[in-house]
Amino acid sequence: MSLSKLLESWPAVRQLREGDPLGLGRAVQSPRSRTLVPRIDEAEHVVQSVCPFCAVGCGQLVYVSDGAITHIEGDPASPISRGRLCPKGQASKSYADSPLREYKVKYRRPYGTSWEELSLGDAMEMIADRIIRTRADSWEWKTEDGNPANRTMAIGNLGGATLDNEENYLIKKLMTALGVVQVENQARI
Amino acid sequence: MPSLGTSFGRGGATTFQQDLQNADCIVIMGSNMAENHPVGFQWVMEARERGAQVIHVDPRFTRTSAMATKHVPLRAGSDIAFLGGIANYILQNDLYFREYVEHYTNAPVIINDEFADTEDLDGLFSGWDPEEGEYSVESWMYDGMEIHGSAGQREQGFKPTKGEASGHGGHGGGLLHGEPPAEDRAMQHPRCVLQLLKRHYARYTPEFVAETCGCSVEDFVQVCETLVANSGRDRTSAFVYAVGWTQHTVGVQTIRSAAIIQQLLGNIGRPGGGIMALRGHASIQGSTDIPTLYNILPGYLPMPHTESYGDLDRYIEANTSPTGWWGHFRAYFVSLMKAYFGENANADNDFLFKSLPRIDDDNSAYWTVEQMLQGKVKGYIIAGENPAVGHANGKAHRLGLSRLEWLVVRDVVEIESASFWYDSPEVESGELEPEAIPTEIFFLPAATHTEKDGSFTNTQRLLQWHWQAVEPKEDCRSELWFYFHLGRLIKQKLADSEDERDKLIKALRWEYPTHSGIQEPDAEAVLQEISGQEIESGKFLSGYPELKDDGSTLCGCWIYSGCFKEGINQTARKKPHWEQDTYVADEWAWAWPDNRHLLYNRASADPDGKPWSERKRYVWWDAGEGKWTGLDSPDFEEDKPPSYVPPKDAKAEDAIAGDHPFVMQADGRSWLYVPQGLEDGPLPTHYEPHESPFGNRLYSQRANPRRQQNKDLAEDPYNPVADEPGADVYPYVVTTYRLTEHHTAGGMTRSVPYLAELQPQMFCEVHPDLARDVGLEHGGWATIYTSRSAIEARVMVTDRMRPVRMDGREVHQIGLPYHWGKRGLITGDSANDLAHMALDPNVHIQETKAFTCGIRPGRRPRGADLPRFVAELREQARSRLEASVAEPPMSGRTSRTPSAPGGRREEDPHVEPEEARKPAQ
Amino acid sequence: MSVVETKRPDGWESYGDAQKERVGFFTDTSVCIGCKACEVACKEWNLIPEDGRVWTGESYDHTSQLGANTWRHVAFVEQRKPLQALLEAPPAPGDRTAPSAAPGGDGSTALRWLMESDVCKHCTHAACLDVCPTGSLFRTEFGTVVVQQDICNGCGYCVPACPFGVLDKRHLPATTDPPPAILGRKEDGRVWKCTLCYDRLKGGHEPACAKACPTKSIQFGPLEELRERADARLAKLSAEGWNGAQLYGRDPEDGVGGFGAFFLLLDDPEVYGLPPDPVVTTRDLPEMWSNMLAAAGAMLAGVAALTLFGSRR
Amino acid sequence: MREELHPLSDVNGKPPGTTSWDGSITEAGTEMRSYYGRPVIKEPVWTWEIPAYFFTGGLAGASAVLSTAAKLTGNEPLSKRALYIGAVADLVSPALLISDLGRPERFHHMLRVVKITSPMNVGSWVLLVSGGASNTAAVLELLGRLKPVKLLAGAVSSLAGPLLATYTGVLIADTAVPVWHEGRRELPWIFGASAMASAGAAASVFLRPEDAGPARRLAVAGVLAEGALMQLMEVRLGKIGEVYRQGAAGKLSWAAKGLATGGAALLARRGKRSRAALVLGGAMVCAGEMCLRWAVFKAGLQSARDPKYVVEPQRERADRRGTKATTKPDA
Repeated sequence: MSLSKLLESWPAVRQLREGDPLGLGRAVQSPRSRTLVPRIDEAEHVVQSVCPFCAVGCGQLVYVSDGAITHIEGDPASPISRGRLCPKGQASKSYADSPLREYKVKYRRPYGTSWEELSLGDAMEMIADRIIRTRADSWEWKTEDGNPANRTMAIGNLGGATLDNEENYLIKKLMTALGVVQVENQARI
Repeated sequence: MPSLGTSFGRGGATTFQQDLQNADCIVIMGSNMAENHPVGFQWVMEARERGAQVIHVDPRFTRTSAMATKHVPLRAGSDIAFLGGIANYILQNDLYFREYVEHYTNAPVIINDEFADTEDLDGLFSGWDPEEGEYSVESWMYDGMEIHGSAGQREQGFKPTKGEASGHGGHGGGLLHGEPPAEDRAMQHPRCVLQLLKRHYARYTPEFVAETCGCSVEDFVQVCETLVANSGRDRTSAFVYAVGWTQHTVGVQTIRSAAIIQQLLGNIGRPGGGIMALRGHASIQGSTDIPTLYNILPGYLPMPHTESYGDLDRYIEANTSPTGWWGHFRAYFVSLMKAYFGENANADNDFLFKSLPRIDDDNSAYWTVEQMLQGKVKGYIIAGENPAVGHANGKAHRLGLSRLEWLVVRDVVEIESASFWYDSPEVESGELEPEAIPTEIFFLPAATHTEKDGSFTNTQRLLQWHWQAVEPKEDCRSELWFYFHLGRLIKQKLADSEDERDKLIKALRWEYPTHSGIQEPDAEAVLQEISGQEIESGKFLSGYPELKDDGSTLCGCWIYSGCFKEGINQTARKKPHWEQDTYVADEWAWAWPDNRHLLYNRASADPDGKPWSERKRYVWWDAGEGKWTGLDSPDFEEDKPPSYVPPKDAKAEDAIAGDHPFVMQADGRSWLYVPQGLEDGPLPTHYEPHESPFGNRLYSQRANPRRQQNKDLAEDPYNPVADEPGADVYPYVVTTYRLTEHHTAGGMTRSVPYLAELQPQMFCEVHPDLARDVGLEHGGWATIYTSRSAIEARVMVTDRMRPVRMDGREVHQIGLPYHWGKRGLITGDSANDLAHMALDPNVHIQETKAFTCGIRPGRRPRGADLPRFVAELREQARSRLEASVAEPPMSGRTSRTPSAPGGRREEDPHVEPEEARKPAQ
Repeated sequence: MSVVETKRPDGWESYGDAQKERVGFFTDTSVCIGCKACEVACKEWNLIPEDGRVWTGESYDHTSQLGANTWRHVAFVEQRKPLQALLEAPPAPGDRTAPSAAPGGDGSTALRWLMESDVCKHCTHAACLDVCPTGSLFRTEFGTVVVQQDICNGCGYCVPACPFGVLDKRHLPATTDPPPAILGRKEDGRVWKCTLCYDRLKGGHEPACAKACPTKSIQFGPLEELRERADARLAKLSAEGWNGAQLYGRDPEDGVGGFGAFFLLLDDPEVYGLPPDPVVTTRDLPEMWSNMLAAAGAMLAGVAALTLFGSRR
Repeated sequence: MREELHPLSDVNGKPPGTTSWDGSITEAGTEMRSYYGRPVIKEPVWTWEIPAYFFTGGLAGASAVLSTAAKLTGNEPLSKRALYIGAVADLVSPALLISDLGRPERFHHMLRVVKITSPMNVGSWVLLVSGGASNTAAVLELLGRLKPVKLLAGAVSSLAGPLLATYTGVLIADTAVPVWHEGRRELPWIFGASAMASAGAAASVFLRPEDAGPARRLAVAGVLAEGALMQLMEVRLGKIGEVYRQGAAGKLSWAAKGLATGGAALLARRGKRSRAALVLGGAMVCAGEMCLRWAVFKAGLQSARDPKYVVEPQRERADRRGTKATTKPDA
C-alpha cells in the first residue's frame, strides 16, 4: 500500500475528506463494518423445521454451513408462530450444541461403579438379546383367570411425547408385536 | 382426553390457536399460557387488543395473570366447584343458548329412571360397587336403551370403551339408532339432561363457590357475567386449559365441566369459541393419536383386554357404534392390522387379532413403577422422558429403576433417569449403593429434531413436518433408527424360531428403505404407511372414508389417513400464511381429521345451515351449490343438507341427521351428560383433592371415590388430610408448575447455558404472611416436606401467591416449579419428589397440581438425615392420628377409620359405606 | 460545537447517498409477557457469552441489568396496584361486554406485574459515541450506534458516559483474536452492547429480539413510524385508564435528543431502573472545554507568576 | 459479569438502603424508587492506573511549565529538575494508560481519529505532543545538543502542559457519573491546582533550599487553591457531595487534606532552611495529591454505584422543571 493510500485510509484524514468532521459516522467505519454480511445470508442451505419444545408448534428456520448449524430462528411463514419463538425455541441451537450433550454410548454393568465405553453396534446387539431373553423368561399366554394374555409384563417402554409420529408409530408397532403392553409416554404425566 | 372425547367425539382440542383471536372472551384456567405457550399466547393478545376480555383463573398470579384483563385467584384443586358454579349461574338464570342446546346437545334426552345423582347419594352416583371400588354404569344410560350389564359385557368378551379409547368419542353408548329413544324437546321433563344438570348444580351458588374456591363472590359473578355476555349468536368465548386441569384426581371431570359450560353457551364448533387444550410437548397430541400408550392402538382403537377374549367379530362388535363414524370400526382396525402385518394378517386368521397382546385395566406408567418396585419388571426402555425428575414421587421411580435387570435410556444428555445409580438423592442418603444395584444400563445418545426428518402433531392436531438439517454426530441416532434396527435385529435373531410366541414378531411387516451412511430409515416411508394405501395398486388414500374392512387397504392410523394423499407429504406443506386466503391457512401442514382446523364446525351454522350471525360465520350450507362451504374444511359430509333426516335403518354416518354436528357421536350431538365412557360419573362433581386440608363442603364423600390409590405401596405414603389429626403436620397446599425459561423435567433446558442463567435455581413461592408466620426469609432457604420426601428451595416471597379462606380458616398455598434435578448446568431438588401417585381413574394422571405439605426455614437435612427427617414427620402425623382413634374426637361428623401402616388413612366409601351414603345435611 | 442542537443523530448525515432510513425499537411494555425470548434471541444471534447463573430473588429477573454479556434485559416489577385505574365514567349503556369493574379495581387484592425489555437506547445524541476516543463507536447508516469490535481497545470511557448504564467491558477470557501474550491481558477486554443487529440490518433482516418477540412488545421499524404508533398506543391505553402509562424517550426534545429505541412504560422510569431525566453528558462539553482552557490559562499564569516573582530561596 | 450486588443474607437483615422483596427501598423513613437498589449507570471500569495517571499527567504538565518559567528566571537547578520530573512523568503516563486498556495492543487506535467530542482522544493528542516535547527537551538537555530544538520543545511542552494537567478534569466530568459531572466547573481547576502542588512539591524533593523558593510557593499555593476549590465543589454538589465524606473516598479525602496541608505547612515554614523539610514536605504534598486524585476517583465510583445519586437529582429536576424524557398522556 502506498503511503498516500495509507494516509487516505486513516480515519482522521477521512474525517475531513468524507464530510464527517466530528468523526462520528462514516469516516470511522472500519473495513469490517463496511463489508459485514449476516451469517444467515451466507448459509449454504436453510431447512424448515419445527420447534422441539412445547406443542404450540412454532416454525423454525435452520441455517447450515459446512455441515453444521450456524443459526436457528423463527419461520415467518408459519401461520401459528409468524416467525416468533420463545426463549426455549430460540435456544434450539444451543440445545443441539449443549456442552453437556452426549455423543457416545455409555454402559454400566450390573453392580458397576462407573460408566464404560461400548460400541453402538454391540449395544444394539446386547439390547436385542436382553429383550429376547426377558421376553422368553416372562412370557404369559394366559392370565391367572385363564384369559388370553399373549404378552410379557417384564418389559416396559417409556417416552414418546417428544418424539416424531413416525417414531411413535414404530415403537407401538414393534412393542405390540413383541407382546410388550407397558408402552407409555408423557401424555400420562 | 376422554373428557373432550366423550363430550364432543374427539379427544383433541376443538379449535386452533389462531382462532383465539376471534374470541370475545377467553377464560384461561388450568393453564399458564403466557409462560408455557408464549408464542401461542400471541393470539390471546390479539384478541385482547381487539377488545376481548381475558380472564385468568389460577391459584397463582402468573405472567398470564399479568396480561389478563381479570385474574381470579382460586384454591388449588377447586376448579370443578368454580366451573360448576358458572354452569349453575347459566342454568338458574336461563342464560343458555337455547336453540344450540336444544338441537346440538343431548340436553333434551331423558335418562334412565334408575339413575341417582351425587346430590341424592351424598357424593356418589348410582351404580357404585363398594367391593370393587368401581361404578357399574347401567343406570347412567339413556332411558329406553337396551343395556348390557357391564358384567354381562365381560361374559360376552368385551369391556366398555373408556379411558383414552373413549378419548375418541362416545362410540357405542348402546345406541342402535342415531336418535336417543326418549327425549323432551321442551327440556322440562324432570329426568331430561337439562333438568338433571340444573338439580345437580343447584347448590353451586356464588356463595358456595366463593367459600370453596377462596375467591370473592363479586369476582366470581363478574366472570359469569362476562362469559355470558360474550356468548350467543353474535359473540363467542373460548376456554383454554393445560395440565393445571389434568393433573388432578378429578382432571377429566374438570375438563368435562368446561365442556358443559361451552355447550350451554353454544361455543363449540364456532369461531372464537371452543376448548383449546394446550399440550406440553412437541408431539404429545401425536403420541396419543399414534399412541405410545398401553391401552390404545393408533387412532384410539382400544387395545384388546384380557377380559375381551372373544374373536375379532366380538371385539369389533363391542367397539363399533352402529351410528356415526365409529360405524366403520372394522375398516379402521383391519387396515391397521394390514399395516402392521401385511399379508400375514388376513380374513382367515382374523387378521391376527387373537395373537395380539392383551392389557389389564391399568398397565399405565405408574402401575409399571409399582411393578418395578416389586421386582416384576425386568427391562425398561426410556426414550426422551425423565421419570426420575418428571414423574410424581421421583424417589419411588428411582428405587424402581434400581430394581430392574436392564435399562436403556435414550436422550441427548445424561438425564437423572440414567444417572440415578450414582448421583440420586437416595445414593446421597445411603438408601441406594451403586455396588448393590443390579441394573445393567445402556445410555444411548439421541438425535435432535434438527438431525432427523419427521412430523410432530402440535396442540391443535396439526401434523407439521420437520426436515433434517445436519447428520447426527458419532453415536447419536434418531428413535426411528433405534427402534427400526432393534426390530430388525430381533427379527433376525428370531427368524428361525418355531416358538408360538414369536409368531407375531415374525409376522411383523418391517421393511423400510434407509438412507445415508448410518442407514437411517426413511421417515416419509413410515408416514406413507400411517396415511394408508390401497394394497393392490399402491395408491395413496385420500382419507379414512376410503378405508376398507376386507383387507384391501392398509393404514397405520385411520385418523391420520390422507396425510400423504396423492403421494404428497401433506404435513410438509409450508405455504406462507400471507399467500393463503384465510387465517385458517389450510395449506400449511395438515390437520387431522381431513385437514379440519376447527372441529364440529357444522355447529357454526344454525340448524338450517345459516351462520348464527354475520360476525361469526365460519361454515355454512350453500343451498345453491348444495354443499357445505366456508373458511375451513367442513366437519360434516359435504353434501348432506341440514334438512337430512336419516332413514330408520341407516347405519354409520348415514344415521346422523343434517342438524347434528357431532359426527363422531352415535347420536350426532355433544354430550352434556355422558352416559358411558367415564369411570367416575356422568357429570362432574366437586371433590377435594386426594390430599387437601379441607373436607368436602357438599358431601361426606370427601375426594373422588374412584381415584386410584396405591394402598399397599410403602413407597407412596399419603399425608393425613382435612381435619384428621396429624393433618396439621402438612398444613399447606402445594401446586407445581413450569417456567417459561425451562421445559418440563429440565433435561432439554438445564443443559443449555442461555436458559440455565435465566432461571438458575430451584425456588418456592410463598406469600409474605406465610413467610412471616413460619420465619422464611426472602432469598433464604426453605425445606418443604410431605410424607414422601423433603426438598429444599430458595425462598421467593411474593404477593403473587395468595392464601385462601375456607371454613373460617386461612390456608397458604406454596408454588413449586419442577424443573430441577441432580444434573445439568444448574441443579436443584425436584419438586416431584414431594408428590404422590394417586391418580385420575380415567387417564391415570397424577395429582401434582394440588397436594399438601409442610414448610420450614433452612436447608434440608443431608445424607441419611433426610429419610430420617421425613420418617419422623410421618411418624409424628401418624401418632396423632392413632392417638385420636384411641380417644375419639368430640364431634363424630368426620371421624374416620385409622390408617393403615405408613400413615395412610382409609376413607374410601367401601370402608365406611354407611357413612358415605348418609344424605347430605 | 453543535452536537446537541440538531434533532438528527450525530454523524448520521456523513453517509450522504449511503444514508438509510433511521430505524429503531419501540418496546411496548403493556404487552410484554416477560418471556425473555429477546434475551436469548440476542445471545444466539450475537454469540454472546453466558452471563453467570445467579439467583437474585428479584422476582423472575436473574439477569439483573444490561451489560457486556446481556444486551436485552427483561425487568420484572411486582406492585400492589391495579393495572388499570377505576374508570371515572361507567361503561356505556348497552355495553354488555365490559366487566362490571375494571380489572383489579377493587383495590384490596390489586396486583400487577410489570415487565420491560430494556436495551441500548441508540440515542440521537449519544454520549458513548461522542466520548469514544478511537472511533470504535460509530453512527451507522441506519442512525444506530455500534461498537466496532475490530477497533475497540477497551479504554472504558463509554462505560460511565452512558446515562443508562448500557455499555460494559467484557471481563471474560478472550475467545477470538487474543492479544499478544507480551501485553499480558487474558480477558476479552472490549466493550460490548446492542448493535441493533447491524449485520442483520445490512442483510435486510429484522433484529433478532424484535423478530423473536412473541407478543410484539418489541417493535422494529422506521423511527418516525414507531413514534406515530406509540402515540396512538398511549392514547388508547390512556383512554382505557391504564395506570401510569407513559412514553419514555419518544420526545426528540429530551436530554439525549430522543431515543432510537424508546419505550412505553407503565410507571416512572426509575421503577424499571431507568434514569428519569437522562442528559447526554457531552451537552455540557463546550462549557467544560472553555472552563478547562480558563483553568489551564490560570495555571500557566499561576506557575509563571509564582516562579517569576518572589525569592529563589 | 453480573454479580449479586446485595448478598441476600444482607437483604434479609434489611440494612438501610437495600431492597426488600418487592423491590422498594427502605431507607430511614424515605422511599426512593429504584430497581431493587441496582445502579442506574455503570460504575467506571477503570483500575488503579487511571487515578495514578491523573497524578502523573498533572505532575508532567505543571512541571513543564515550571521548568520553562524557572529557565526564564535563570533557576537552572529547578528548571532541570522540573524538566526531568516532567519527562519521567510523561513517560509513565502513557504506560499507565495503556496498561489500563482492555486491549493494550490497540493503544494506537487512540490516534485513529481526531475527536473534539472525546476528552480522552483530545487528551491522547495532548499527551503525545506534551510528552513528546518534554522528552525531546529532556533528552537534548541530557545530551547537551541542539539547543534551539530543545528550547522549542520546552516551549511546546510548557504550553501543552496546562492542558495536560487540566483536561483530566474534563475527562471525568464528561461522564454520567453524578459526582463528576456535577463537579464539572471545579474539576479542571482542582486538577490544575493539584498539578501545581504536585509539580512544586516533587521539584522541592530534589532541590536545595536555596533553589526551592518557587517550587515551595507553587506547592503551597496549589494546596491552598485546591483545598478551597474542593470545599467549593462539595458545597455546590449538595447532597451528592456526601460521597466525599463516605467510604474510601471519605478516608482518602481526609488523608489528602492532612498530607497536603501538613506538607505545605512544612514546606512553607521550614523549607527555606531545611533540606530534610523540603524532602519530607514535598513527599507529603505529593502523597496528598495522589490521595486527592484517588478520592475523586473513588467518589465517582461510589456515586455511580448507588442509584439514589442518579435518580434523586433527576427526579427532583424533572418534578421541578418538567422533563421531556417521558411523555404522559395528558401532555
